[in-house]
Order: sequence, then structure tokens, then C-alpha cells
Amino acid sequence: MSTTQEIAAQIREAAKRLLSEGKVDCVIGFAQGTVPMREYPYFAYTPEEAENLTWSRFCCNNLSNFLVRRPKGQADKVAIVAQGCVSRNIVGLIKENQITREQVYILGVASPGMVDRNKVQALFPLKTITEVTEDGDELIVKGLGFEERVPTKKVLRQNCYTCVMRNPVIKDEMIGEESAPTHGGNIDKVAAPWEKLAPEERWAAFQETFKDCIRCYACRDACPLCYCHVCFVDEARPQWCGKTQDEADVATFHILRAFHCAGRCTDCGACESACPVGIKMRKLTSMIEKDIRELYGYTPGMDLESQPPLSVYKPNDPQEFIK
Amino acid sequence: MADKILAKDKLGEFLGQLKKDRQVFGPQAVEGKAQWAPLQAEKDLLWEFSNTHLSPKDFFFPQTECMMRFVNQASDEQGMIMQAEPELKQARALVNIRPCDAKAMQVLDLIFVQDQMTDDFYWRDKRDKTLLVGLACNDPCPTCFCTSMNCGPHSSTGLDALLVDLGDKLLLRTLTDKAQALAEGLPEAAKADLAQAAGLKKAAEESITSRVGMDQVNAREVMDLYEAGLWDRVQESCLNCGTCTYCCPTCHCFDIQDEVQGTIGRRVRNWDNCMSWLFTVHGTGHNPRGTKKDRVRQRFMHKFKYIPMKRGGEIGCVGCGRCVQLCPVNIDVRRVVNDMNA
Amino acid sequence: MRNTYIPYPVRIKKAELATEDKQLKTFLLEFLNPEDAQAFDYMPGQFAELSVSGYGEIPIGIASSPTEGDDLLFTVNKVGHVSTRMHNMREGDVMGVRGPLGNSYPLKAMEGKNIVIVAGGFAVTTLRSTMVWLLHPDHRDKYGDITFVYGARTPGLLLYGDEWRQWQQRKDVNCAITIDRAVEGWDGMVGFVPAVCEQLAPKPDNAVALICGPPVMIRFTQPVFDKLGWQPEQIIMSLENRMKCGIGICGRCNVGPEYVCKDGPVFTKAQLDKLPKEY
Amino acid sequence: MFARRRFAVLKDLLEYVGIEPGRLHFSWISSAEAAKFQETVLAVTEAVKALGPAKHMIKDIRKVA
Repeated sequence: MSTTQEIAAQIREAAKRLLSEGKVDCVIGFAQGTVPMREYPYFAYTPEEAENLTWSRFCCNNLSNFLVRRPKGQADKVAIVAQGCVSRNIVGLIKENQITREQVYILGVASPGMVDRNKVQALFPLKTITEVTEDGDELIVKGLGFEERVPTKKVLRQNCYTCVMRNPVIKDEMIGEESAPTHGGNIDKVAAPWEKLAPEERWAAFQETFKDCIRCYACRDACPLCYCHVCFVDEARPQWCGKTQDEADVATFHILRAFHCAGRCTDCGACESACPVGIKMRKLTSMIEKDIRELYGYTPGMDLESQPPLSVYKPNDPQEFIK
Repeated sequence: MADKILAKDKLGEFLGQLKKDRQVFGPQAVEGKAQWAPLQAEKDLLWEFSNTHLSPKDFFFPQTECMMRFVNQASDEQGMIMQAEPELKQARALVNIRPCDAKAMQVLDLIFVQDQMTDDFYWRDKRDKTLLVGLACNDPCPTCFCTSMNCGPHSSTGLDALLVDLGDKLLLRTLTDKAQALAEGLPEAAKADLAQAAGLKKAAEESITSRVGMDQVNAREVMDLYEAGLWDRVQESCLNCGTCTYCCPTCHCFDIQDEVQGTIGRRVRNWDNCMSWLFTVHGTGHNPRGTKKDRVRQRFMHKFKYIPMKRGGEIGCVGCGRCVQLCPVNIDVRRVVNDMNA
Repeated sequence: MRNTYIPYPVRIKKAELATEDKQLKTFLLEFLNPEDAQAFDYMPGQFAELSVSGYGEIPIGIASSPTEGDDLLFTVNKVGHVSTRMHNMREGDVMGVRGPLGNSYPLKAMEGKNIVIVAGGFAVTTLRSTMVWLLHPDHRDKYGDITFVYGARTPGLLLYGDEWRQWQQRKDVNCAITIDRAVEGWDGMVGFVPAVCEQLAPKPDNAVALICGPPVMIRFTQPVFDKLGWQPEQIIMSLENRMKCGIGICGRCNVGPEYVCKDGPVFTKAQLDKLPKEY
Repeated sequence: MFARRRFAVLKDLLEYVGIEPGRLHFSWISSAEAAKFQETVLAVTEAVKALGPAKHMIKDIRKVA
């Protein structure tokens, strides 16, 4: 397997080539962030700018998000660095008629599994981490007054352990080699964690999970599914959802947002990575996707052909609950 | 008043005195993060932490705050008349607030209380009734840039008292009349203590290597900065979420809404933010800040150009670095301001 | 310390549809407490937050003049939640008023000058206030020639007919009321406001112009004044932006460093030329 | 028929977060089925009454903030 540093070099080469040949106007990838474990979405318009592109286990944003929110008239043909989940979201955006396949040149890459910076921080409570670098299968974590090595596979994002497709499902060019499709985890074993709870315990678990929400909507804004110009939570007439910190208002937002993503979520984890207070909203979304798999046998974004599960029906769909 | 020495084994008495007629809050380790919480036991109070995860502005400007109430019955004329929500009943103290956050509250005073008409009842009530006991930073973070923002790791602006951790003891510097009583009966600091505190201050200031320049931002005209090319790049990765504004100790935008349930009603204000498309949209659909670029630019221009112009050079940023740490796409305010200053 | 977010209670003394399209309704509001009327000390150009419990607040320019007594006049366009509710309220209903807010037209600085007032459509409200104030016997002598140009699409969309018909009779006002297209029964002027301004060709010497109207009117009126030699310092405009607090805190109405609700809504064109066009 | 799929997911989601199943009912009723409509409304009312007042997703604006 290539290291992420090797992949990064190949991404830069491909980007320089595409830009200098005029094949694309812009390459969307990642550049190294100014704080540890936070690479950021970067837009390279020239071969020189392509030098800033990088690739690592700290690339936690879903870049397909930037395909739908681009200002009109800016860079019509773009290349994008896409691992498995991101490519599946691109498929979703094509199916939902947000973009066309021709608009986007996909630089496919196998996902190494991304690091959960909250997990790393939790290993060093209240300490200031100043630098984290990858060294093979380990992270070297440096901070004020300490330096330690941490096995990378201990601190990956939860969604990465149970990823069902690390390789891009569509691509124009593969960077590096394909990897094993999964990390070995079984999503059905860990999805929907509150199903194990008694019905009367579930609400408390739900409240506990979302209690720190500050309603910044980073989860929504980081999500490539949430491209509505005016989100239901912002609608004023009628106002579907109160704007306060009351638990009912917060719960309404999260339940409805999760529901709007039903049958579309690729479990990319961008929402959890974006959250400034560390909320695990996958406890909600993973249940819905599991339900969709069980009811309709569908996993979002795996191919361009299959029909989105909530836009079709079968005469024999389950309906025991309807009287 | 001369600086005093508070031995760490006398801390219980010190906090006890504070608690006598106040509710006391302090940074504590909650789920591995430094967070503000009511102080139950002395041992819970943190002394070694960079800063609290979120800012303490919500003590004065809660994210959701009821402003007034009414009886929701149009037929009852008196009922439809607004009644102000009662004032804060108990005084409070925030212990071990960092100097940057105290400075931020002072900056916000300039915005919430300007003159007879612009005198925010709710803000002022809570400010007047809250004592701020600061804890100087001896180990600033790599993301800190307070020294570039009219502030510093041992700054006392906005505080009622400042504590400096000298290891086995604390140096107590009282700064306002409100805090005088805290120093009563404590021994005066010796020359060596003062020298140690001065040394810690110097070392802390020197350890802050992030520099942000403001001279050109101050010198350039509004339209020159507004039309600068940098905004096209700054806005690109922005998600237009509210993280930076909600974690920021000086961001203060809000929305006001009425809520009714049957025969009761209230007017409530909630934090709002300039990143939101809805923030400025007119009833007609016209939006003066309709693009992401407009909104991203607004936030930085507001903090670093508009507020200094209007508030005698005070900056709408104290360099706490929270937005640098928490922005999901790493839009680094230090980089943006340095670009503005270029 | 007074809580400046709490509205003064007022009663709707009169509520009348003001235009044929039923979009505009004019409300005369009476303070429930005389001391509140005393405290509400305003000048033409200022606005207030009209407050309806359970619905919210909307910023509306004050159309009455302080020379007309304690009652306040507002004309409300039915566009949103609060304004729609107000259109359904009846005479006798109780609501709230918070203000006065913002700055006013610089009437003191305008003394001794010729005054040109240009209004288009619904934006005439605070200019009605200004006209009433200027024409009051205590004030008229302090100003030179007064020209009032006011246009709307149709006669039925012109506001404040009782007032401008009186002004048309006065010798000390040059009053030009115009509609966009000729219609039966209208024997007044016909033509767009910018064209009328061009005909009247007001001289810039020792003069001030107050211009309020829809963006399209402003866009075409501006060059007319430029051609006549008017300087940006002589042209005064009033801005509208979305507002909530009305007292310069909540952060949404600013145009550059200036808060429309507190530093405005009245600005000279010279000021606006140096600010972003965020309005 | 599309709605059937969406309701199936919604129902499971609400149960998953702890909203009692008896508070959410689905029924196919045509505009010609007045009697079924009446029966269903009665049945739903009974079921919800039996559960008592809702405990979750209740906002009380009387609370301080």
C-alpha cells in the first residue's frame, strides 16, 4: 500500500497535469491545515497552486459538498479528490440532478480511514496538542510537554471502521492502488445503538447525545446531502422548528434533518467531524440507513443505475403498520 | 491596592467567601474538556487548562433568553402588553476566567451599552451582578494571538481581580471596588513574588508566536478592504455554518422572535449569525448580503474594521483562538487578518 | 434604568386602507399612557418598531410629524408575518410601539436652504412627516423654496391625498404629483419621477434634496441630479434593511460600519458612496 | 405508495428515539369511507388517551429560557 504522503504527491502530479492541459478549471482537494489534524478543502486553479494539495488521514470534510454550492459561473469543470464515501455522494448528487457526470473529473483514491481528532484529544485530556504527524500505522502526537505514539487504527472515526466501500465507486482516474473494500467492521452490528435499549430509555439516550448542541448547523452545512437553499429549520412561514435551545426545538432539528437524509446518507462522517462540540449524530443516521437496508435492500450511492429507495415503491412493500 | 498572596491551602476560604452571597462558576473537566459549570467543590476547579471549550459569553448573553412575556389574548388589552422578564436574583462570580474572555466582555460592553437608547437591559443586569476573577495564562496555546489584539495572557482588562499561579501559591491582584473584600486579611506579596509573576508574564507573552498585524487594516479605507481580492479565496471553503460565531466570545448577533402557547406568550432572543442567508434577507426577497462571500467578508470586516472604526480602536476579537481550533474547514482568522493587512 | 426593548402600549385609533391594491394600510396610533407620548420625542425621518404581541416587530418610518400632536401615523405594507397581522387588526386593538429609533433628516442644517423632496411610491412616509413639519407656521419661514415631487404607478396608489392636495393649493410649495401612465379621470402630471425631475430641473445652489423611493427610481433619478450639478453632500437618502433590535446591536442591518437602525436610516449620498452597497 | 415507504422509515425512527408507538397511526382511508374515518379517529383518540400526556418533544415556554 502507498503511504498517504505518496498518494499526496500523486494527487499533486495529477492536478498539475489536469490544470496545465486545461482539462479542468479547478481541482478540489485538501491542503494542510494550520492546526493539528485539520486539513482543509483547497481549490487549486493553477499548476502552482496544485503544489499546496495534500492527502492524509486528517482529511475529514466531504469534498462533494463543494460541487453543489459553487457560485454560478465559477469554474465549470472541476476535478475532485474522492475516496469511497465521497464518490458515493457524487453518485447521489448526479442521481438527484444536482450535477452532471460530465461536470466533474474524479481523482479516485482509496480511503486510508480518517482520524477522529476528538479521540486523539481524549487520550490527552486538557492538554494542548501542537502537532500530529503520520508515521506508517502510527501517529506521532506532540504537545506542550509531551510526545507520544498512538496506533492509528485506535483513533479512526467510528464510521471508518465500518466503511462498506473504501474505493471510489466511480472515477476518471485512480490515484494509487485500490485497497481492500472494507476495514473489516460490520456496520449492521454497531448501527442503531439505541435499539438495544428499552423503549422508555431511548429518549434519555437521545437527549444525552444531543445535549451539547449549539445549533451552529455545522453538521448540516458540512453535509453534501443538505443542499436546500432554505433548510426547513430556517423556514419562517410556516416556522417548522423553534429557534431556541429548548430540547424540543433541538430534537426537532436533528430528527428531521436525519429523516431528510434517509436513503441518501453514505455514512461519510463529515457531520461528526464538523461538529464543534463532538456530537455523535451517526447514532441517529445509522439507524435510518440500517432500516432502509432491511426494508428495501438499498445502500446509497453504490452505482448510478439503481433508484433511490424513497422515490420508488413496490406493491408488496411492508405495510403492517398501516391500519 | 497592593498585590496579595493567597496560599493554595487557603483557597477553600477564598471560594467560601465568594460563595457567601454569590453563585460561583468555574472551568471544570467535563467529558475531558474544560467547561464552565457551577462550582460544587474546590477540587473541581481547574488550574491547568488552556481555556474553556466554549466562551463564557452565555453567562451574560444566553443563547436563548426570554426578554418579556404577555398573556396571549387579543381580547384582553392589558394581556397583550409586554412585561419584562425579572432581573437576575442572585449575584454570580466566574472564577478562573481567562484574561482574553474578560477582555471580550469589556468589548461587548461597548456594544450592548452605548447610550440612553442603546442600553441592553438584559446584558447590563447580568454584567452588573457578576464578579470576574481571572486566571492569568502561563502556558498559552499555539492558536492564541491575544498579544496582537489589545490583550495579553496576563491582561487584567475587564476583570475584577486577577490570579497568577505561582506554583504553591497565588498572587491576587484586586482591580475593582467589587473585589476589594476578597483581599482582606491576606498577606502582601513579597518582592520575590512580584518578580516571579512578572517573569511568568514575560515568558507567557514571549511564548505567543502568532502575530497578526492591524496597521494596514486600520489605515486602509472601508471600500479598499471590502473590494480586496482575498475574499474570493477566503470564502471558498466556508460552509456558512455558525461555529465561528457561536464559539466566539465577542460575536453578539441575535434574533428576536415571539412564541405563543395557548394563552401565554413570550418574546425571546436567540443567538443568530451573519453566516446565515436568512440573517439579512428582506421581506421582498432582496438580500443585501446574498452571497457566501458577502457573509464571510462581513464577519471579518465587522470584527477588524467596523468595530475599531466605531469603538475607538477596540477590536472585535481578543485572540482566544477558539474559531481557529473549531472551524470545520480551518478558516484561520490569523491568516485572514494578515491577508487583510497585506 | 428603562428597558428599551419594551414597547409603549398604544391603541389603534384609525386604520384605513390607503391604496387601491389593498397592500398599504395607514394606522393612527394613540398612546395608552400620556407619559409615554411625552417620552416618545421624535423628528421627521425617524422610525419605530411596531410591535404585535405573538407576532413580533417591524421597523416602519414615522409618517406623522411631531407638530401634529401625540398620535403617530404609520403606513404599513403587507409583506410579512407582522404586517399581515396588522392589516387584520381593527380600530380599538392594542399593540406596541418602540422608539423613536434612528437619526432624522438634518432639518436644522437645512435651514436657510431650498429644499427638493423626491418621493416614489410607498417610500413617501417619512417625507410626508418632513413636509408637514416644514410647512408648519413655526418652521416655514426658516426655509427657502420647497419643491415636492411625488409619483406612483396609478392615482389609486398615491398616499396621503388629503395632504398633497392642500399643498398643491399653497403658493409656497411647488408640488408636482405624477403617475406613470395616463388614466381616465386623472388630470394631473403623467410621467416617471426622474422625467418630472428633469423637467423641473431643480437648481443645486444653496439646496438640499431628500430622495426616497424604490431602487429603480433612485437609479434613474440620480443621473438627473448629477447632470444638474448636484453634489453628493446635497443629496440625502433613507435606507431600509432588515432589522430586529433597532438600537444598533443585533448586527443585521449594517452597511459597512454604519448601522441603518442607529446611525441611519438617513445618510447623505456622499456617505453612501464610501460604503458597501449592502442595502 | 411512495408515502408508504417514507412513513415506514419515519415510524421506525420515532420509535427508535423513544416516542411511544401508540402516538403515531397510519391508515388508508378513501374519501368515500366515512365510517372508517370515524372509527379510526376514535381508535386513535383512545390509544393516545390511554398513553396519557406526551412526555417528550414538549416545549414549555413558561420555563426560564
